[in-house]
Order: sequence, then structure tokens, then C-alpha cells
Amino acid sequence: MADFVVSNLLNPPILFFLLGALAVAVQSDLELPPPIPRLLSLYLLLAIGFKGGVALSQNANGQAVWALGVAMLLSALMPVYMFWLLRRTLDRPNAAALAATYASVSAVTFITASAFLDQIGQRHSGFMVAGLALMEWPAIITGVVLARWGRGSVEDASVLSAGQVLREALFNGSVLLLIGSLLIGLLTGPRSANMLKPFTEGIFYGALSLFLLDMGIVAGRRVHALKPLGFALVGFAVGLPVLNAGLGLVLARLLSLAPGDALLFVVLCASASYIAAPAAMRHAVPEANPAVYVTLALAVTFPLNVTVGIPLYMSMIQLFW
Amino acid sequence: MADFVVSNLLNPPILFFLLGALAVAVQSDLELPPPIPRLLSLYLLLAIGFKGGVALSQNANGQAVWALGVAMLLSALMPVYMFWLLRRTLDRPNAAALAATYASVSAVTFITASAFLDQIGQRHSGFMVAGLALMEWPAIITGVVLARWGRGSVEDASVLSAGQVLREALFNGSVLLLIGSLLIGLLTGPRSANMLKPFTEGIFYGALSLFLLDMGIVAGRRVHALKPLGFALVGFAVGLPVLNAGLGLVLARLLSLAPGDALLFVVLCASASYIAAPAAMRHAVPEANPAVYVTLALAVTFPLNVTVGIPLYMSMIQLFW
Amino acid sequence: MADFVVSNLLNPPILFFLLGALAVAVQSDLELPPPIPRLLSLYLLLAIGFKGGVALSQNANGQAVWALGVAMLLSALMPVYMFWLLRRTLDRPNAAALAATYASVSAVTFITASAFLDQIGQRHSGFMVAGLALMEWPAIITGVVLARWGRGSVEDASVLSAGQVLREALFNGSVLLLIGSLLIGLLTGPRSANMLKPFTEGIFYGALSLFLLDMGIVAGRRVHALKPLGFALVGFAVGLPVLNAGLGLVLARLLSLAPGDALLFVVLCASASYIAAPAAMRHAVPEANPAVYVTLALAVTFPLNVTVGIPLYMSMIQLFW
Amino acid sequence: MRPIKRVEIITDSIEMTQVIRVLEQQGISGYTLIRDVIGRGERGMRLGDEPSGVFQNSYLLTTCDPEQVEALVAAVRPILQRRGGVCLVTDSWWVRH
Amino acid sequence: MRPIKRVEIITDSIEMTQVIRVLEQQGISGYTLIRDVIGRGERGMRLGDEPSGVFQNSYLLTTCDPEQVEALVAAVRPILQRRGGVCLVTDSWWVRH
Amino acid sequence: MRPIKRVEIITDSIEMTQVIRVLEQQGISGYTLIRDVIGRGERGMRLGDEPSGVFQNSYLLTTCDPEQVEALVAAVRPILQRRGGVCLVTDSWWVRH
Ligand SMILES: Nc1ncnc2c1ncn2[C@@H]1O[C@H](COP(=O)(O)O)[C@@H](O)[C@H]1O
Ligand SMILES: Nc1ncnc2c1ncn2[C@@H]1O[C@H](COP(=O)(O)O)[C@@H](O)[C@H]1O
Ligand SMILES: Nc1ncnc2c1ncn2[C@@H]1O[C@H](COP(=O)(O)O)[C@@H](O)[C@H]1O
Ligand code: NA
Ligand code: NA
Ligand code: NA
Repeated sequence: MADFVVSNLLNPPILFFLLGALAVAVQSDLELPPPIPRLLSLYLLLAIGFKGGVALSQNANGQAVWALGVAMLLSALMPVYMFWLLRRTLDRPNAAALAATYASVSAVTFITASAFLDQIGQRHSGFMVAGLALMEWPAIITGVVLARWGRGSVEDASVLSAGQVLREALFNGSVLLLIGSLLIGLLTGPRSANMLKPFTEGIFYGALSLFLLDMGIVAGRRVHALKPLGFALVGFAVGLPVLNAGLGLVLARLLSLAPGDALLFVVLCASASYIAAPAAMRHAVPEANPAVYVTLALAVTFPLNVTVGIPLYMSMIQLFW
Repeated sequence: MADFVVSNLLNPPILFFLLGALAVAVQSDLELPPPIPRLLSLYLLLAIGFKGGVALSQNANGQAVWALGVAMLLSALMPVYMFWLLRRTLDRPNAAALAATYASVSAVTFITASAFLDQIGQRHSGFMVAGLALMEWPAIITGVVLARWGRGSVEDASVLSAGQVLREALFNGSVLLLIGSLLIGLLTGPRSANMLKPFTEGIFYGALSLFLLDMGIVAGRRVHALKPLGFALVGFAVGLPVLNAGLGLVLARLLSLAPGDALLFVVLCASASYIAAPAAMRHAVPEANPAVYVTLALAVTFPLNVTVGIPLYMSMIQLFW
Repeated sequence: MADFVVSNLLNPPILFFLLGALAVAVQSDLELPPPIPRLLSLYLLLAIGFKGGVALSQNANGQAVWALGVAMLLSALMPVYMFWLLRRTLDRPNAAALAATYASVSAVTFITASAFLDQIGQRHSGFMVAGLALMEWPAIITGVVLARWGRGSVEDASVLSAGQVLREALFNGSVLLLIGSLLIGLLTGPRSANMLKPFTEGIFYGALSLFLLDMGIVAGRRVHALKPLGFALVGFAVGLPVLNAGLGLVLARLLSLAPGDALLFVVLCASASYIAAPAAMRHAVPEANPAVYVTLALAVTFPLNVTVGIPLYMSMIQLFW
Repeated sequence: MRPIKRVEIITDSIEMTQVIRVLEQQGISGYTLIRDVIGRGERGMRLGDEPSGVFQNSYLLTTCDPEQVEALVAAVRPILQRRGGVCLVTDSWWVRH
Repeated sequence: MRPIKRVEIITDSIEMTQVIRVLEQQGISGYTLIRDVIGRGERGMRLGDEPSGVFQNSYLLTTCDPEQVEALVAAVRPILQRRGGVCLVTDSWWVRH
Repeated sequence: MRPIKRVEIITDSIEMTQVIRVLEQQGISGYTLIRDVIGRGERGMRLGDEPSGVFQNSYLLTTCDPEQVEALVAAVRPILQRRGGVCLVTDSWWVRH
């Protein structure tokens, strides 16, 4: 475990994340001005999606299909038990939005985990990227259903219809780019992959480092916003990922995933969405307070997962596999 | 032909173009925020110019000089017959601006055609990039002359003088960057090319994919603006490129260009400018309506050329060469 | 010497700098819209810092430590004699700010000098990047001390305290990113360097070319602002770098630095800061006029150093080594 | 010059589509939008620095005839009540052209 | 505080050089410019999303003395008539400093 | 709608932290900030195109009650005197929500 923590922390992307957080702590003016972070985030989604699609075009198998089916189902069901837990502290819309955020997935946590696997020389297959694409949006739909459950029909023009919610979940810019790139990689296969390799693989770690530098800054800036949220909520932001990771571990074992793929699966379960789900919740559950679901996902769960979560989950896998 | 269409459509850059158009169709919020597209466009011009210059420094020959001379002349003359045709439907300034736009060239269509040639393994030489640089601006000057022909001297301070028009045509940011990069490549030669290779070649297809994703979005957003333009104009936007491509084919054959170079030559003739010419027309022929010349070039001619035009022209070349 | 000037001028990055200046001269609208230059500048600092750190992790030696100590001391002391010289023409705050700007260093001049060394095949070691990081900020502190010396305590809430000045100097975004990247490279070593290589080395010259294109535009736009500054000040902007380069030469010889490292050392002495020091002076010495210190550094000293300074210093080194 | 009401609305970027729809229902078809402005209000700092865009504001400037302003404000108010943001109305002159 | 006229002009980005020249001819040398704003008006949507920059707007804010405003507006109007765009004039106070 | 003073301040980007601190001392906690605007004034052109950010302006919009405005202006004026920039005050209405 300690080994893994060290290899993970000696990963340049993670160190740049910490550098970003440090910059906020020392009140430096270091920042990536908009829209640079957006460019990096689009680039990362395109690259990971495309690489995943190419990998999928080479070795799709029955086990993969099973795992992806389970992943999707999981994303749809996870909000339910989190909602039930969160309702002790939060009202309906906030509990639903937070549950959806945590049941959905974080692409950059996933990408960081892949970089960690590369770093420690552990193989992982491309089909888990499809899992990333498939776990992003079912949680959103369940979240909206939970938020609206039992609420009478309202005369409010701004409430999204079911179709609009589905569109919001499926056609959010980042979901669409990820799925689209995956399909493009799948369609065009290894030949094109070579042409795009210096772009999708060569500069990938560098772009990830730059993006995590920004994420460090963004997370650092939100630390002070945790205090008003209270101890219980911060506790949830620590506990839920661990709980979900445990569930993911059990399922990955039952599915007999290889260790590398198991880590990615667990990370998908443990991570909380910081792009697609919050954006959708803002539209579909406007009564929920984004200061809750965005802040917890960004300033607690994300840093936790990328620094100690990933190595922790990996050492669990080593133990049980 | 069908083969070519398929290889072209299975080119990741083209698929990203279609993904962009799809994003608009499903009302996704996917977009590349400004000034990212501008960065990509500057990068593409720099890279293509530099690579062309380096190639030119290695094998410039008599045939190339001939071809470039013809190209430049063509750009200066093509507006005349298009103007004559367009005057049936449009007033003088609009006909002139549209003729100039279509006689000038689209760098990204050219780049996409080079990517297509790489994809099908067809060689092409660097000097055609000089053609790109040389065909961009003569059309602009002819267009302005056509627009002003016979108009009495006006007391309007905002009308550009001849010198200003020339400057507008030659020193437009994208023309200057293209020509400058070409000259830098020519001056510094293959040794420097190696230093810049990962930048100008490595990430090239990736950046092109990202840029075409944006172009797909931009083109998609303008489709609804076609309706008010009417059937005749949309017909022109389909017909003129085909007509110009035919002219280009004949000339390429007469000049005995090799198949790859012939395709690039034809694509230069067939493509319509969407940066330099519209920008210059806006300044120099303000009476013309940009909704006409920009929309047709972007939302009809560009998609047509990159999706079916390029493979169509290539199969014509295979037939006649 | 002439040879060096030619190899330097045939370096694509330098030619792109000249292209930028030309674009301003011909009133082209060529420009890199904000925040692209900022992205490039952050990238260059990250890449140079990281590469330097990795190099340092491989061969740090006693001579390096000595040289770095001297460099830091130099940065702290150089403002003193420049201040003394400048006081003949300028008031206290302006003289102090200008002295600090010229005693601090320009990362891009340093990077251009490394590119020149690569071009002529002259080795240079990574520890000089640490020199870049260490010479950036002591000059700032000395500059502020000089500006405030003898000024009675003021009741002005906007005057920075000593701690704030130190923070300004050390935690300026670009200083922090450079030092942070250096430490990350040092910590993670050659293994990670390989993962980041296509990013930190592959696209490096291309990004430098694009950034210098912008610097050419920015410098070109400021040329007209030199006239009101007068002959004496422009003379300083030419003379001070040469003087400082001379001092650097002597010290580099005494330290027995290898020729490549000697050039980098001299360039650090000769260059004037155009990011960290001006930003800090604006905060800490608001009475000084930025039109003086920014314009001279950007529009005179920077172009001079990158075009003829670097080859000149190198030929001096060849003469005396 | 013709007297006119200058109306500016600052609210969540993702809410602007809705705001514009409401404006169009009021017969207003001219406006200017500045995307991605930073702000602070009752809902705290909104830096727009976070990838989901949830904390991003936009600024919208439009105009209407003095007699239209009541209806416009009434139409916009519910959005601001629900989502936050501000709306300022200023007397101004439109340069006829 | 001194009464002043606050003048804002929104028009094509490529037209702004011309607008600024006209302002300078009127003796106005202070202004603030926001490039790349999105807009809609009589000439339709202008998203500024297209590479030639032909559909890009800029926003300019300037001030003038009340007695200057007539001349200023008269000078700017022809540009707006030719190219489109809007000009709003608002009574305001300048904080003397 | 409630009468209010609309206050806009344009000055050096690096000075804005100080301006906002002063606003907060005056009890004002709502504002909108547009970073990186281009400007020209007594201190010449400020294009914001140069890497140190020393020539970069920002635009700040805030509001205050009519009785607050004197104090606010008095607090902001010294900054503008020291560093340059402008402050405009305009009568406006706040849409109550
Ligand atoms: N007094 C004000 N003046 C200018 N802008 C304001 C003001 N109050 C709020 N805003 C803007 O409106 C946004 C939303 O306000 P709120 O809903 O109060 O948080 C803020 O983020 C600011 O951009
Ligand atoms: N009523 C309005 N309020 C604010 N901005 C406007 C208004 N009408 C037009 N504009 C702006 O002026 C630009 C040009 O207007 P137009 O020439 O009418 O198309 C538009 O793209 C908008 O940015
Ligand atoms: N009359 C004005 N109207 C609008 N903005 C102005 C005006 N005067 C100055 N500014 C802005 O304030 C900044 C600083 O002004 P100054 O200190 O006069 O150079 C300028 O760069 C402009 O952005
Ligand atoms: Na999850
Ligand atoms: Na053409
Ligand atoms: Na120096």
C-alpha cells in the first residue's frame, strides 16, 4: 500500500495537482485562465474516448459486455441507496442531486487511475472507457426521478420534461464528446490510431498534468466553502466513495475482472462526477444547492481519490485477487 | 469512388466534423469556446505553411513554378465568370463578394485533402502549399474590382483605397501567417523541420480533428440560415465548386500534375474561402451581405467538399490519369 | 560571430519573432488572442522547469551549487549598480523598478538561448534552469528596498509590507510554476520524464515558435512607445544588457563553466524580466511608471538579446574559453 | 435620440437561454451577451472556474420601450427569484439610425 | 461628481477601428472595449463563432461632456446606419479624481 | 423596482482586489467583474497583451443605495487617483426579487 501511495504521489500529474493546491494556499496568482481548462478537459475526453474505442475495436469480449452491463445498472441504482442515506441530513432535492453526482463518474479520476496503472506497469483494457461513458448518465436520470418523486405536477414552465432530462443526461457536451470519440475510435480502428497517436497518447500526460494543476487550484479555492457545509456532509464526501469502492470491489471480483480493469471499475464507482452530473442537476433539479454537490465532489472526493484512493483500492485488489 | 468515400468518411477528422454537426442537431451544449478555434486555425496554418516550405526547399522544379503561376492566375480570373453567373440572382456587391469567396481557397479543405491522401497512401508534393498561399488573395482583389466597377467616385470615408484593399488581401492575419511560415520553412529547411516535427506533424491530425469538430458545430448552427437564402443560391453553393473542380481537373491534366498534386489543385479550385476572403469582403465591400457569402461557404460548400467532394475528385483523377 | 548570427536567425523561433514584428509593421490583424499567449507561457515554464529538474536529478555537482549561489547573489546585487547608474536620468521609484527588471531574468530569452545551443550542437546542463528560478526573485526584493530606502513610514494602506513583497516575489504565478515544475522533475526523475517527453520536449520548439510570434507582435506594438522615453533610456536598454553580459562572462570564466552553461549564465545576466519583475513592481512600487520598465524590456532588450545578443555572447565565449 | 429603457440582467449562464426565451416572448429581439463574467452576490462567489459551468455567470444587455418595461420585468422576475441574479433598469437614449 | 454622458456602442468588431477614429476626431481619448461579445439585432444572431470574425461584435464604453454628445452621436450614426449596431446614451456622473 | 445607484469602476486588473476590499468595507457584497477589457485613458493604451499583465484592465459593476454613494465614492477615489481608472455613477432601478 505504502509503495502504491508513493508511486502515485511521484506521478507528475498528481504532483501538479498538489502544486495547484499549494498555489492557492500561498495566495499565488497562478491560474489557467478560461477557457484553457475547458480546452484541456475536451482534449482529455477526446483522447481517452478515442483510445478506448480503438482498444475496443481490437478486443471486445463477452466478459466486457457483462461488465459494462453491470456498470450501467450500477450507475442507475447507486443513487437509490445514497439518497436513502443522505436523506437523514439533507432535503429531497439536495439528497437526490448529491446521490446522482456520486453515482455518476469522474473522467479525470479515471484517467489518473489509468496513468497510475501505466506507471506501475499494470495492464488494463480499453473497454473500461466504455464503462466511463455508460456510467456517466444513468445516475443523472435516477437522480432526477428521486428528486421529483411524489411531487405533484407543477405549473412551473422551467421544470424540464422527461425528454429534456434524458437529453440533458445523454447530450451534455462532455458525455457526447466521450461517446462520439469512442465510436470514432471503434469505427476507424488501429490504422487511424497511429495517425493520432502523438496527439492522443504523446502529449496526454502533459495535458493531464496541466489540467490537474488547474484542478488543484479549483479544489483549493473551494476548501473554505466546506466549513459552512458541516461535518456530516464532509463525512459523506469521504465515506460514500469508500462505500462505493467496496461495492465495486465485490462486483469486480464476481465479474473476475483482471486487476487493472478491476481498479478502473472500482474508481468509476468511487469517483463523483464534477462535469456532467452537476451541470444536469443544475438544470433539472434547480432547488438543489450546487454549493453542496459541486463543492463536496471537487474539494473532498476528487483530491481524496486521486491522492490516496487509487493506491488504496489497488492494494485491496492485490490482497483479494 | 465508393471506396474513396468510405476511406474518407473513416478518417477521424471527418468523423469529428460529423460529430460536431450531430451535436448541433441534438441540441447538445458541446462547443469549443473562443478563442480555441482561433488557436487551432493559427496552428494549422503555421504547420501546413512550414511543412510546405520545407518540402519546397527540397524539390522545387519547373513544373511547380508553372502550376503555381496558373493557380494564381486562376484565382484572379475565376471571380469573373462566377460574377457573371451570379449576377442573374444577386446584385453587384453580393455577386462580387460571393465570386471572390469561391475563387479564393479554404485552407482546411486543403488540409483535409492532404490527410485523405496520406490515408490512401497517395504521394503529394509540398509545393501545392504555395498554391494555397498564392490562390488566397488574387481573388479578393478581383472581387473588389468587380464590386466597384462603374461605380462613380464616392465621398464615403469608409470606402477602402486600392492600397488598403491590397493590404487587406495580402496582410490578413491568416494569409500572412501562411506565407510567413512557408518562407520560414523554405529558409530553414529540413534540419529545423526535424526540431519542429512533433509539433507540425505529430499532433497535426489531432488538432485537425479538434478543429473540424468545431467546424461541424459552426456549420451545423448555420444550416437554418440557408432557408432564407433560397433554392437558387444553395444551388450555386453546390454547383460552383463542382464547376470549378472540373476546370481544375482539366488544367491539372494539361499541367501533367501527379495524381496527389492534381487532387490538391482541384480542391483549391473547388473550395471556398471561409477566413481571408469573407474578412476582406466585409471591409472592402460592406454593401454585400455576409449572411450570403459566409453561410454558403461554411454550411454548404465546406461540408460538401470534405465529405463527398474530395473522394469524388479523386475518383475522377483516377479515371482520367 | 557572423556564423552564429546566421544560425540564430535561421532558427524558426527567431524567424517567427520577426514575422510577428513584421505583422505589426504592415498593420496586419495577425494576433494570438488572449489567453493563448498565457497558455504558451505557462507551458514553456512548466516544460523548462520540469526538464531542468530531471537533469538536475541526474547530475548535480559542486560546481553547479557554486554557480547557482553566485547567480542568486548576483540577482540580489545587480540592481544596486544599475540603480546608481539610472538615478542620473530617473527618479527613485523608476530607477529602482528598472534596475530590478534588468537584474531579474527573462525565461523566454533563456529558452531561446537553449534552443540556439541545441541548434549549434553545443551541450548545456540542466542545472542552469535552477539558475533561472533562483535569479528571478532576489532582484525584485532589492528593487523594492531601493525604492523605499529613506522614505519615511507612510500611512498609505496600499503599500505592501515586507512579507507581502516577499510573497509577491516568490509566489508570483510564473515563479511558482517554474520552481514547482523544477521540484517535480527533480522528485520524479528520468522515468516520468519519458512519459512527459512528447509534451515537454516534442512540441517544445513549436510552442516556442508560436509564443515568439506573439512576442514579436507585442514588442512591435510597443516600438512607438519608445519615442517619448527619450534617447538616454533607450541607450540604457541597449547598454545595460551588454554591461551585465560582460559581468556574467567574467564570472562564468572564473567559475569555469562549460561553454554552453556559460552562455546560459551570461544570457540570464543580460536579459530583463518581462513577467515576474514588472508584475511585482506594479504592486510594490506603484509610483514607478510601467511604460518605462515594461516597454524597455519588451521592445528593446528582449529583441536585441534574442536576435544578436545570444550569438554575440556565444562568440565572446568562444574567444575566451 | 429616443428615450428608452436600458435593461441589464446578470445571472447563471445556463439560465440565459430561458431569459432570452422570455425576452422574445415580450417581443424583444435585440440584445448583447457577455459570457463568462465573474460575480458575487447572495449566493456567494461565482468564479466560473469549475469545469461543469455551474458557477458561471453571464451578462445580458437589452433595451425596451418605456411602456414595455413593466411587462418585461414581471416576466424576468420569476427566473431571478428561482435562480438568483440581478436585473437593473436605467433610463437611456437610443441613437436613432 | 460631475454630470457626464455615458455612451455605449455595440457593433461589428472590424468596424471598431473606424468608430474609435471617429471618437478621436471628436476629441475623445478615453474608452473601454470588450471584444468578442455575442449579440442579436436586426441583422440576426452574431455568435462570433466563425473563423473569419465577420459575425463578431465588440462593445465600447466611453463618456463625453453633455454639450459634446450631439456632435458625437452625429459622427457615429453614419457608421451604425451603414453597418448596423446600436448606440445608447445615458446620463451619468463622473467621479472626479 | 427600487431606485439604486449603479456604479462602474474600470481600472488595472491587479488593483481590483484592493477595490473589492474597499467595497466590502462599505458593506457592499454584490458585484460583477469582467476581466481583461481593453482600454485607453490618460495613461495611454492598455491592450492587456503583454505577459506580465501590467497593462490589463478589468471592469467592475456594482450597486448601492443612493445614500451610500457618497461614502463609496470617497473610498474608491484614492485608488483611482493613485493608479488611474474611472468610476461612473448612474441612477438606476433595481428589480426587486
Ligand atoms: N449588486 C450587484 N451588482 C452587480 N452585480 C451583482 C450584484 N449582486 C449580484 N450580482 C451578480 O449577480 C450574480 C448572482 O447574484 P446572486 O443571485 O445574488 O448570487 C452574482 O454572481 C453577480 O455576478
Ligand atoms: N436592443 C439592443 N440591446 C442591446 N444590444 C443590441 C440591441 N440591438 C442590437 N444590439 C447589438 O448590436 C448588434 C448589431 O445589431 P444589428 O445591427 O441590429 O444587428 C447585435 O448583434 C447586438 O449585439
Ligand atoms: N472616458 C472613459 N470612458 C470609458 N473608459 C475609460 C475612460 N477613460 C478611461 N477609461 C478606462 O480606464 C482605464 C484607465 O484610465 P486612465 O487611468 O485614464 O488611463 C482606461 O484604460 C480605460 O479602460
Ligand atoms: Na461514482
Ligand atoms: Na476556390
Ligand atoms: Na538580468
